[in-house]
Parts: sequence; C-alpha cells; structure tokens
Amino acid sequence: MAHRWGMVIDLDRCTGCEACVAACHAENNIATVGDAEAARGRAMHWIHVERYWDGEFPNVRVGFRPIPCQQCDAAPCEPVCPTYASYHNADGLNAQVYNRCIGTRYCANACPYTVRFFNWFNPVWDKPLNLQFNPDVSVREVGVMEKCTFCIQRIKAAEIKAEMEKREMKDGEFSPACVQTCPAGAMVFGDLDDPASMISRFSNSVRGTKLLSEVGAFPKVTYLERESSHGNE
Amino acid sequence: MKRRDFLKLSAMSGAAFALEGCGKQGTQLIRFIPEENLIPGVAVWRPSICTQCSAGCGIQARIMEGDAEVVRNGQLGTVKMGLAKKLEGNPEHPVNHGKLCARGQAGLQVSYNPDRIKHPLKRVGQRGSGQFAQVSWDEALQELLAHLGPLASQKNPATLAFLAQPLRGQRRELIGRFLSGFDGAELVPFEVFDDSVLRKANYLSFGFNQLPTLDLAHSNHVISFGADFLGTWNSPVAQSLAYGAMRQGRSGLRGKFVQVESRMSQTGANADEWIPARPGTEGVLALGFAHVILNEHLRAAEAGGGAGDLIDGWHDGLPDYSPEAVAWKTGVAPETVTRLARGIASHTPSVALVGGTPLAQTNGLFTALAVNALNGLLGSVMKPGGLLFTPRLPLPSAESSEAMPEAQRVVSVRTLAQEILSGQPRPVGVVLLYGANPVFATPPEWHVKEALHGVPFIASFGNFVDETSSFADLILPDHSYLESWVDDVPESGTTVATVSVAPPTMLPLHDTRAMPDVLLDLAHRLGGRTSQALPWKSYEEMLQTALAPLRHLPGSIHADSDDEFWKKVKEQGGWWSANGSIAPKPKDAPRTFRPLKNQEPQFDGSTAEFPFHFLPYASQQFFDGTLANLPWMQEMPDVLSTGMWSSWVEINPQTAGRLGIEQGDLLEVASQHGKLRAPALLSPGISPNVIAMPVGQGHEEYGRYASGRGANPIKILAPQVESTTDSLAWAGTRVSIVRVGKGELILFSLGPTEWGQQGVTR
Amino acid sequence: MNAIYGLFADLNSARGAVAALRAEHSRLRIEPQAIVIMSSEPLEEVGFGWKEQRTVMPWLAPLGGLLGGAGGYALAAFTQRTYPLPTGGMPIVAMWPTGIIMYELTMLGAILTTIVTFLVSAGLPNYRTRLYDPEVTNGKILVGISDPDPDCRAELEQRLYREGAEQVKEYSNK
Amino acid sequence: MATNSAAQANVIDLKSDQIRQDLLRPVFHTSRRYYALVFVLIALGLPGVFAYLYQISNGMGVAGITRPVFWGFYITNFVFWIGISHAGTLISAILRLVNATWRRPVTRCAEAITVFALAIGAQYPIIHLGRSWLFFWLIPYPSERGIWPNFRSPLLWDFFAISTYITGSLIFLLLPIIPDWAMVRDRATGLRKRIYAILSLGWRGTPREWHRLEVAMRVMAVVIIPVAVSVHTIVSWDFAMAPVPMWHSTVFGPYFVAGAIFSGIAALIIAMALIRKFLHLEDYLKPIHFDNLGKLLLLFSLLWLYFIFSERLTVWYGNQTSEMAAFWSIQRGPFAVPFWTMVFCNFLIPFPILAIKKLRTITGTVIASSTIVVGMWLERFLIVVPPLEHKYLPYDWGNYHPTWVEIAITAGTLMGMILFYVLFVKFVPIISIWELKGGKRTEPVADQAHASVSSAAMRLDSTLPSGNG
Repeated sequence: MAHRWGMVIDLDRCTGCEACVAACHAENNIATVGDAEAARGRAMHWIHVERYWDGEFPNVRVGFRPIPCQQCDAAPCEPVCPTYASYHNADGLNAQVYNRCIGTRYCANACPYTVRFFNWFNPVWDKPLNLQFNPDVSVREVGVMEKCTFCIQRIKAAEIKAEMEKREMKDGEFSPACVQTCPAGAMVFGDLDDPASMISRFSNSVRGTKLLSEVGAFPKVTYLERESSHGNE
Repeated sequence: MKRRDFLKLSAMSGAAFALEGCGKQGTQLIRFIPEENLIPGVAVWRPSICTQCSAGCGIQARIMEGDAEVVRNGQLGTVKMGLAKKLEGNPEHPVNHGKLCARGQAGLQVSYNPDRIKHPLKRVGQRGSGQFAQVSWDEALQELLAHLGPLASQKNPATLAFLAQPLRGQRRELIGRFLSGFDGAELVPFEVFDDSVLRKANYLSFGFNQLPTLDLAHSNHVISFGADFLGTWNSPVAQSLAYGAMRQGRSGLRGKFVQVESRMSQTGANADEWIPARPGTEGVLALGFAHVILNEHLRAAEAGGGAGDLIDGWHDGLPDYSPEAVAWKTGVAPETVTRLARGIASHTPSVALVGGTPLAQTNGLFTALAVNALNGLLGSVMKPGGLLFTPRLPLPSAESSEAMPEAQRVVSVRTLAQEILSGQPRPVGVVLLYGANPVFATPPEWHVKEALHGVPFIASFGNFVDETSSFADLILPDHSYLESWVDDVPESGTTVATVSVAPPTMLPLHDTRAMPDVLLDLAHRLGGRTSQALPWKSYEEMLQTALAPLRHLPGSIHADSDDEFWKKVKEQGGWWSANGSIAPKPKDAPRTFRPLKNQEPQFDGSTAEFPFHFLPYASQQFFDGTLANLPWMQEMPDVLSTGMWSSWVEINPQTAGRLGIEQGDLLEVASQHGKLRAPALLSPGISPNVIAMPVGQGHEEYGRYASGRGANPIKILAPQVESTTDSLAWAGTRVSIVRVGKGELILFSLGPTEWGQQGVTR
Repeated sequence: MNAIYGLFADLNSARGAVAALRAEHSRLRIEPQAIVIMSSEPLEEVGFGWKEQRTVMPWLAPLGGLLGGAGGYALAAFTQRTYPLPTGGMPIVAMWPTGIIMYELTMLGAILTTIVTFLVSAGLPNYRTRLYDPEVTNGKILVGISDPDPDCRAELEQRLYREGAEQVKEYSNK
Repeated sequence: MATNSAAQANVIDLKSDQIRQDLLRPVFHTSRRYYALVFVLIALGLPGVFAYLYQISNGMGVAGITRPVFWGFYITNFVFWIGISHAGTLISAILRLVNATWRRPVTRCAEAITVFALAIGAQYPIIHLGRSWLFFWLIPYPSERGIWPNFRSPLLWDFFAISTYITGSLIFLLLPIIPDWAMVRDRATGLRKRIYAILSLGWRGTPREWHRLEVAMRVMAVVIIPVAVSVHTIVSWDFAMAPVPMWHSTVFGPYFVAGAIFSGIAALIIAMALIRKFLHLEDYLKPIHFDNLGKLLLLFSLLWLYFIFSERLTVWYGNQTSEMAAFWSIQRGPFAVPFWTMVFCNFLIPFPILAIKKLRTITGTVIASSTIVVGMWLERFLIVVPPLEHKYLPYDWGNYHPTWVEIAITAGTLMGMILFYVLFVKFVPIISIWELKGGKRTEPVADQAHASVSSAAMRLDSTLPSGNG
C-alpha cells in the first residue's frame, strides 16, 4: 500500500551541528568535489543547514534551518523534465532516475529550494575510499542531476522486510540517515497518511510552517519554528 | 589458528602464481579465500566505540561484504571481506543513545583514508623530512627493542616518555603498566583543548576530578560561559540530546538558554540571549550574578557550600562584584546582569556551565571556581537539571589520566620538552608517540620541535604521518579503530557507570598491528618487570580479565558464566551499571586551598601594538585538527561561516569597516610570536575587539587532504599557560591585523547573511 | 513526342501568338491543351492563364492541418496514458500542454500538405527530357505546339513567324 | 507605405540580361578573397568545435555555469539565435502578404538568415546538455527504454515548435529558389549543370508551374507567421513556466516575440549591407530598402522599450521581496553595466538614428542594427542569469563567471552562421531573380496591355468557351 512520506524538523531543537550533512554523505555515496570546485559553488550537500543572521552586534541571533529536498506534492521540478528523470513516485516522493537524466538542469532551476545538485564532472574517490560505498545506492556519473531521496533505499528495505514478515510497516521502524543520527532529535520522519504516526501529530503543531509556502509547491517537510522561554522575558 | 595457516598457504600459492603471472606486482588480481562468512548484500551491525573525540560515544558499524584490495602475508590481492559501510550511534549506549555527530559519522574515512600508513616504516631521510622506507614487522620490533632494552635494564640511564592523546580505560592501564618497567618513565598526555583546568576546579569545588555531566533535559534556565557544549566541548552528542529535550521535550515548558562568550560559537548561535563579555572576565560576571542573588536574598551564601568557600568575600556578599563594578569590568550592562541573575535564581532548576575559552586564560581556574560557586549557590550541583558527575567503576583503570597523578609521573608536553632539552632530571632516551600531535598543536616557543630533534630515538604508533610522527625514526602503524579492539570509560555524558568495549568490526585493510598487542608483544620480549606487569597474551584477554568483576554488579548484562558475560559485552559494546546502582563518590578536596581573589587575565602583547584579542576555537569539522584529513569534514560547511576546505579570520563588520577590510580580503594576523595569513570573514557574532580563527587547518604534513591548506592559529600563540595547571592558555594572546591584498574564501553560501533580507518565510 | 515552337522576345507578340493559335485551333488542328507556353517569370496577365488558374491547394492545407493536429493529440495523449504518473490530482493528459503540441503539429501538417500538393499539382520533380529550350531562362517566351499535325507544320511555322517569333525551332526526342 | 516605396523601389531600370548577369555573377565567379574569407571563418570557428569536444570529454564542469546558476551563455545564445531567426520568414512573409513590392530584393536574404540562425540556435539545447550524447531522448519515438518524453515539459514544446519552424522556413526559402536554380542550370556545364538540374526539379516555367509556385508561397506565408510567433512564445515559456523570481511573468511571450523580430531585422540589415558591398549589388539593394527596414526597426525599438518598461515597472511596483533581489541586482547591482549598455544599444543610440530621416542612411541603419544585435544579446543574458543568481533563499544565492569554453563555443557559432551565409551566396543567387524581374515589370506592361492588345485580348477570351468546348 502506498505511503506519503514526510519529515518534520524542529528548529527549536536543531543546533546546527550538521551531523545530518555528514550522515547523508556517508549513506548516499555523495562525492566530495574538492576545494577548487567547492570554491565555484559546486559542493554537493543533499541536506544542508542554512544559517541566517538576525540583528546587529551585540543583539545578534541566528536561525538554523536544515534543508533537505522538500519532496513537494506539486513539485516544480517534475513537469519541466523532458525525460521523466524527475518524477513523482507512488509514495509521493520527488524521485530522480539518474539513468534517465540527460542533464538539462531545468529541474534545478525550477526548484525554489535549490536542493538539486549536478554532477559537473565524473566523481572521483581516491582508493580505498571507494570501499565505503553503500551498495544500496547507485553512484552517479557526469552530467546527471542528483538530490535527496529521503533515503529511498531504506524505505524499500523496510517495505521488503515488512512484506516478508507479512505485516504493515510500523511508524518509526526506520528513518533516513539524517533523522537517525540527529543528536538533538530535531527531525522526525514518517507516513503522513497514517493519522496515528508521530509525524502526523507533529505536522499539525501550531509551530508548524512550510518553507516558501507562497510558491505553492506544497512541501512534505514541515518546520516547527522556534519559541521563546519564560513568557519572552 | 588452523584456518589462518590454511590462509597463509593459499595466499602463498597465490603469490607464487602471481610471480609467474606477468605484470608488475600489485596489478594482477589475486583472490584470497574469504576470511569471513557473510551473505552478499545482507548487512550486519557490529558495535564499536567512536574515538574521534574524547566523549566516548558507542557506535555500531554496518558491515557488508565487498571486494577489498588488501595485503596478506606481504602479498597484495583482493579479498571478499566485511567492510564498514556506515556508522550509527549505538542505541543501547548510555552516552549517545543511538545518536552520532558529524565527526563521528566521518569516522569511516579514517579506516579508508588513502593516506593511511599501510606497513611499518623506517626513517631514511633527515629527521622530520618525512622520508620513510618499508620494513617488516620483525625488523621494526627488533629495532625498537634494541632501543628499549638498555633503558629497561638501566644499561642506559636515559628514560622513556610516552606521548599520547589522553587515554582512558584499559589502554591507559596498559600504557601505565608498560611504563612501570622503566625508571622515571613519563606519561605525557596531550591535547590542545584540554580541560584539566575545569577538572581541577571541579575537584576543588565538588571533589570530582572530572568533567560534569549536564542534565540539561530537566533544567529550566541554562547559562553557559563559553562552553561550546553543543559543538566540540565535553560530550556534545549527549549534551545535544539533552538540549533538545530542554527546548521541546517537556510540554508547556521550554528551558531558556543564555550564552556568554565574545565570539559566537555554534552553541552560542542557539542561545535565546548571547552576551559578549570581555575575554577573561567571565568569572567576574558569574560572581556578579552571585552578588545580585545574595544581596537580593534569593539564596543564602551557605548554599554555595565548599564551592563558595573558595571565593574570597563570598560570605560578605561579594562586595566587589556589584552589577556596576561587573559591568565596568566585563562590558555587560548592569541591568542585564541583574535581570539574568534574577532569571537564573527564579527559573529553577537552573545551571551555569563553563568551558573552553574562559578557561584558556591565565585566570582560568578562578573563572571555573567562580562559576562552580554560582552553581553551588543555585543548588544545581548533583541535582536534576544541574551538574551531575558520572559515577566511577570500581576498576583501577576507570580514572582519566589526569585524575590519577599518583600512578606514575604524568607531565605536560611543555615540561617534557624542557626536560629533553635540559636533560634534567634525566635524559629522555626514547619517545613513543601515540595519537598526539604537539608539533602541530603547541606554540612554537614550547620548543617541542627542537626537543624532538634532540631525542635519540622516536617511535610512533600513529596510522598517519603528521607533523609529529614525521620526526619518528620508526613507525609501527596501528589499526584504525574500526579494525581493532576498542575500550573506553566515558568521563561524562551519562549518569550510569559505563565501560565501553568492542571487538574489531572489520579485518585490517593493511599490514598494520593494534598498538596494545604490539606493546604486549614488546613487554614479553623485554621480559623482566615489564612482562610481569603485563602477563596477558593478548589485549582481548586483558580486557576480559579487567571486566570480569563487573559480572557481579547490577548492570546491563545478566550472565551466569564469565564467558557468557564476555560474549554479551562484545555484542552490546560494553557494560553499564543499572541506574542509580553506583553513586558518584566525591573525594574531599584538600582544605589547604586558600580562597581566591579576582585575578585579572594576563594577555600577551600590548593593547597599543596588538589591539585585538585572538581567539582560536575548536573547529566544528576538525575538532583540534586531527580530523583535517577527512574529505567529508573538509567539504562540510562550517555552519556559521559556511567555510569549506580552508581557514579564515572572523572579524566584526564594524571593525572591518573601520580598517577598510572587505569580505575575502587577505589579512596578516601578527602576534609577538609569529604571523599568519588568511582571508577575512565578516561575522556579526563577534566582539569588535576580538578576532577569531578555527583550529585544524594549516597542516604541513598530514596527507593529501589536509597538507598545505589554510593557516594554523596555534603557531602564533604566546607560550602562556594557566597559572595553576600547566595547560596552554590559548585564548591569552593579542594580535594586530593588516590587509595585505585579496584572498580567497571558499564558502558554501554566497548570499547575504541577514535573515529575511529576501524571501525567507518565518 | 515532337513539337514545333517559337521563341518570342516580348510579351505582347507572345500573347498575340497564343491568341492566334487558340483562335484558329480548329483550322490548324491543334488541341487547345497542346499549346505549350514557357517563360522565365510568372505571366499573370490575361491571355496566358488558362484552366491553370484553378487549384485546391488553399483548401488542402487546412485539411492537412487538421490531420496534423489530430496526430498531435494522439501522440501526446497516447504516450501520457502509457506512462501514467501520479500528478497530484492533475489530469494525466493535461489539455493545455497537449494543446501546444497539437498547435505545432497542426502547422506542420499544413506546411507538409502544401509542399506535397505543390509538387504533385505542378508535376515536379520531373527529370524526363521534355520540350524545353534554355533560351527561356534568357527571358525569351516559348510558345509551342506539341505533336502538331504534320500537314500543318509549314503553316504553323510561318504563323509563328508572322506573330513575331524571333526563331522557330523543331523539337523531337526520338 | 508599400505603394509609394514600391514606385521608388522599381526604378531598377536595367535590362533583364543585365540583372541576370549581376545576380548570377557570384554563383559563377569566385575570387581569391572569397576563399580567404571562408578559410578565416573556419579558422575562427574551430576553437569552438574543440571547446565543445573538450566539454564532452571532461564534463559540463569546464563551463562556468554552477549552482544555482544552472543556465548561462548556452541558453542565452539559444534564445538569441532563435530570436535572430525571426528576421526572415516573418518579415518576408508579412511583406509578401501585404504585397509590398519593394520587398522583392530583400526576401531571400531574410529567409536565409532564418534558416541558418535556426540551425545554429537549435544546437544550443544539445550543447548545454550534461549528457549531450543522449539528446535524442528528447525525441518522441517508441524507444527500447519503453518510455516516452514528457509532453508537459516546455523543452518538449521547444522541440516541436523549432522542428516545425525549421521545416517551414526551409521550404519557404527553397520554393522560390527553384526557378533561379533552373536559370543557373541552363547556364552551367558539366557536373555543376547536373547538380543544378537535380536541384531545380526539372522546372520549365510553364504557367501552371508558376501559378502553383505562387499559390504555395501565399499559403506558406499565411502558415509561417503563426508558427514564428508560437516559436518564440514557447522559448519564452522555458522561463515563464518555472517559478523563478523575474522569470514567472506573463509578459514574456509578446516581449520575446517583439524582441526577436527586433533583433531579426537588425541582423537582416547588417547582412544586406554586407552583401550589397561585397557582391556589388548597389543597384538592387537601394537606400530605400534600408530606409524602409529602418522605419520597421524604429517601430520595434519603441515596442521593445515599451515591453521592458512594463516588465520592470510591474515588478518594481509589485515589490515582492523575492523578485526585488534580482531586480536590483540588474538595476544597480553587478548587472547594472550590462543593463544600461543594453538600454543604450537598443534604444538610446538607435532611436535618434532611425527617427531622423537624414540619419536613416545605409551607414546609419547599419550602425543602429549593430548596436541592437549586441543589445539584444545582453537582454537575453539579463533575462537568463540574474534571476537564477537570486532565487528565493538568500543562503543559496550564487554567481556566474563564463569560462573560455563558453566563449569559444559562442564565437564559434557566430562564425558558423557567417560561414553558412557566405557559402549560401555561392550556390544560390542571393536576390530572387525572377521575383525581381516580375516586380520590375508589372506596371509598365500593364499599361501597354491596356493600350494596344486589350481589344485582342477581349476578343480572345470571348472565344474561349467555344474554344475548349
């Protein structure tokens, strides 16, 4: 049966430690591009923590906002792809089929969140770094667009497991690498179609907002905004 | 054993075949017989311990079968073996409860790092030139024995020094016992961001010679003096977990968090209020709070207890620390002082933390004691929502190295250098290196480099060639931590007594040997006192014997036999006591200590010539620089500056404007002790009179990813130390800056820095 | 076949010749269709245009257009149905995008029909050797009679001369 | 306008032989300078070819585009060339429909520009692909992959629009060439004769052929105009359909079409001037042609001003934070220089030149056209790049610096365009001979006809019915 995977990120818990970023690299065979390319803005971080300063010294505050692919319900990246490389899968994820991608990069332009990353060159791993490859995730070649998949390989694995054990998938049975490692427990992952799931409850929180809701992409990532303590003293 | 022999044979025949086969050695494909029985495509999880920092988190490695090019019996070939594919936190582990930080995640790239030392090396070039030639393990061990033997048998009056990263648990015990075989042998634990000041303070104030465990999850108001407890200080994962709970873990109650520091850290960035106080005056501010609390009779002075007694004037209501006086010293507005003081007093449970920069001053101990006293006053010591201390196991090995000076001589690397250069009290004949990299991480005027040049023989157990091990005459590469037996005794981060132990998660990729086993081997070959001190055949055996007594304590494992117990320990990745079964026992501090007056921090360099405080800080990616050789860490943007693959100088926009400095300009930062160059990064989160720099880049010799990249701020630090504990006062230097041209910043975000300048919905 | 033709330098004499030939076609035993005219530029004026003026080309074009449009719809609709994606509540065959494809293919249909009808109705390409004289592209106007009655050949020749032909030639591809 | 200028345009009082000689000369006689020119063009174009191969072998990364500016020079050039291509077909089609006789010497130059600009422009979507070698996945055909392209994607619309347009304009160009090729055939010898014999399809010039040709041209003219309009509208939708600030705009369709014709005419004027000079066709491409086209250019210059004004004014007035970022970066930020250069090139310089009759000379119009071509390229660039640099999340802003690869390829395609044109002139009379003669002849002959032969004609036609009965 189909699910509707979503994520909740609690900005009040997020500490900007970027464990999610490193975990994502390890889980998804994301290449490092090196200093020269990074300097040209070509570093690939499927999830990255955006930092916004607020106010002038000394009354400075900072907002952190981890941004993975928002897995929009009406994703601008999908209709523009001429080859269906970027398409909407049955679980509502904005899937990217690397083999179909011919690299028009139109999806990346259309994406309001700039969470799509392009392989400008063939990725390189100095031996034996390649021994770390996660066999469940394909390695992308030059000229191909790549993006956060909500760790679809973990979703599939869990589905198969549940199938073999002849049962429904349990809420919180698995989670993407970023969610699993998040030290502050700022991220929650689950099935939005399951009213009993943690995520369903969280995404209805009064603190819940969607990023750039005015664009109308209907993201499946909900952000819980920060609060203040002690009656804002 | 049999299987091993069979393997040898097969590999030999493989080799023979290889030699017949054309092509140069290493290129042709030899298939060794698989050394493990794994089902291809099916993952197994094996417990281990993260050694990326000293928090001691429990991890588990996802092992899957893969083809690895390995050396077996001197022959290169490929073998199907279990390979670690991913690290996750160990959900059972009492420190990190299944969570893991970025640095821990990157641990895989230690094992698979292309720059790892793949076999024993012998120096061929000039010392420090980093030119080595491959030798066999037998040759290597023979050579080392040839130098250790005379020392052990006192043929040679010189002694032995073991220079290592701070170690705990059985590793620490092993080294201690090994050194006991040499007269006057010294253990030299070294890390640049060391917390001995705080340990000492906690010992004096509360009787615990260890770092605190923060029960943030239950506190209502947290005020932290410079402690980067969400990033790099103490036990970040445990503390982040607790922090999350403090913020949103309790319905209807959100703990408030105030950070006092002059350069906004990743932790400070999360604060509800960020208070830039003048560097070195944090203790004064803490006492300012105490003053308000005492004079408004929100608490009684007695509440301060032993911690209060250590502060001069405590029982007279701290007359010298009126908000106005404090404001004048610290630059924090009096009303802020009063407001915050009332806040922490009223919103209980509240707690004050101190760590990092404030303690890296000449008056570090005073600051620490002041904050401890404040905690005493707030009643937050050993209380829920306050400072707790991890109970100690009834094992000799349990204490952290600094905690048990009586074991044998423990000296600082600075002292060691002096001893080597002066030959007093006795010359140092051999230095063994393990993990520590003082050549990179000490100010030049500690003369560590020169000292090492003077040592007759240096052997390193490190698995990378770094600035220090490039001085070695012999390198005996250790396994990576995923390849070897690991054990640790977390000093903090949990409320239960814990000992973590885990077997190797994967077979070694290279021709390396585990340092503990090499030491045992050496001990046996040396014979005499050393071998008596180390009766075990293998490190596993040593660990098993050490942990055996725990079986009878209430804890995470119930077992009927020692073997079953050991089996379960290996499966679980350690043993931890049942909650509350072991209570932390304070030692009573020596009463000889006289109450402290406020001590002004000493800064190196005149304000006229060197107008800026210079704050090196532990980098989010590289910690103290040991992780700079991991590509993932190099490319992970520093969350505040978004810098990658480089280093930079953080400077306040106002200051920059005044000096006509723009983002990315190349600055020359000069202290009385050196100069360095790095691009300017304008940051709103730093005091106008402070400039800051991340530590970790600027390696001269540390593999392809780290070498020759960025600048190393430690190299311009003054050789100042905290007056009571010989530890480096790394925040006590003043510098001048001058623009010398256009530099290059490598940033992940090229956009404007202000929130909501465009488009961001809130 | 064979033919006799005259080359005229100017339009009026050529027109005269045609007129004369047509007027006396019964006496000279010429099928009206047997009168062949060639010129190096279009001769819109009265006199030359004969049945030629009528063609269905302008009507075929829209027809081709309709075909193209239908084809466009078929293509788009069929392919999108063979690959039905979750579109978040939007139709599988979205009318407006499909409309664009249809529009373009309509135009393509019209264009192709036009060029085809042109070639067919103008009888091009035709590489068989036929009555022709390179002088035509030098501006001469060719007026000729294909397969004239042998008895009338002489009269035709002098008739053409009389009408002002610069020269009268015989053509035969035997 | 058509009639009076027609009157002047038709003062080409030359013998038909003269015309034939002049216009066929380039086809039959080739000077050394010509070969030199071809060689130079190839030499200048080759680096582009190498750059492209280099890009294919090393990866897209050798170009300057990066996150978040995923489109740069390539797409700019794509839009630019497609724009240029609107010169011909549209102009000549319109002029044909309104039967402006002065068009006759102009049409073929224009239509040639269209075809070649399209051929060049259509390369860019392929050049800019991350995996160029898979470009054919855009084409809808039942493939072994069992998957069809996505008809929702504007890029697919592009594919259909451009292929339709290129087919149409190619036919539109070739049809009227047939009689001229027949003419060449009759003068050529040997192999060349055989080639032209095949090309001219055995054209004889019978009234039926002539009539069909003209009808076909009229139909084509009617069809090609809506195609041309749709093509650039769809190109504009490549941008307007994406939710990118400053792209997502309703004005883009007409804005792009107007801009396209604008740049198209400019390109045409330049081409005509060069042909006139180097092929010595002063007697055929007369000041009046430049004057007329100049007026047209003036009109479009104003139209362009109107469009860019309404585009920018609405954005500025709307004052949406997300859009203002891109807006100000163009108005005052790093893109201010190209922006104001563009305004100069597209309006401030050409307007006076074209508005003042004295200045609307050949030189004048050529100067104006040259600035306009540059200005329009800048306009495309400013449409593509700045918005991408300033999307919604400030954290993800970036910037774009083209590399030598992009520059070499851009220059290469420009050379390619010129080369095509130069070769074309060698194989086809660049001015339609038969149309010119037709144009030259109409009025006077008409008079004659009325004067002398009309009576005969009357008589003739009255006899017709019985004739074919």
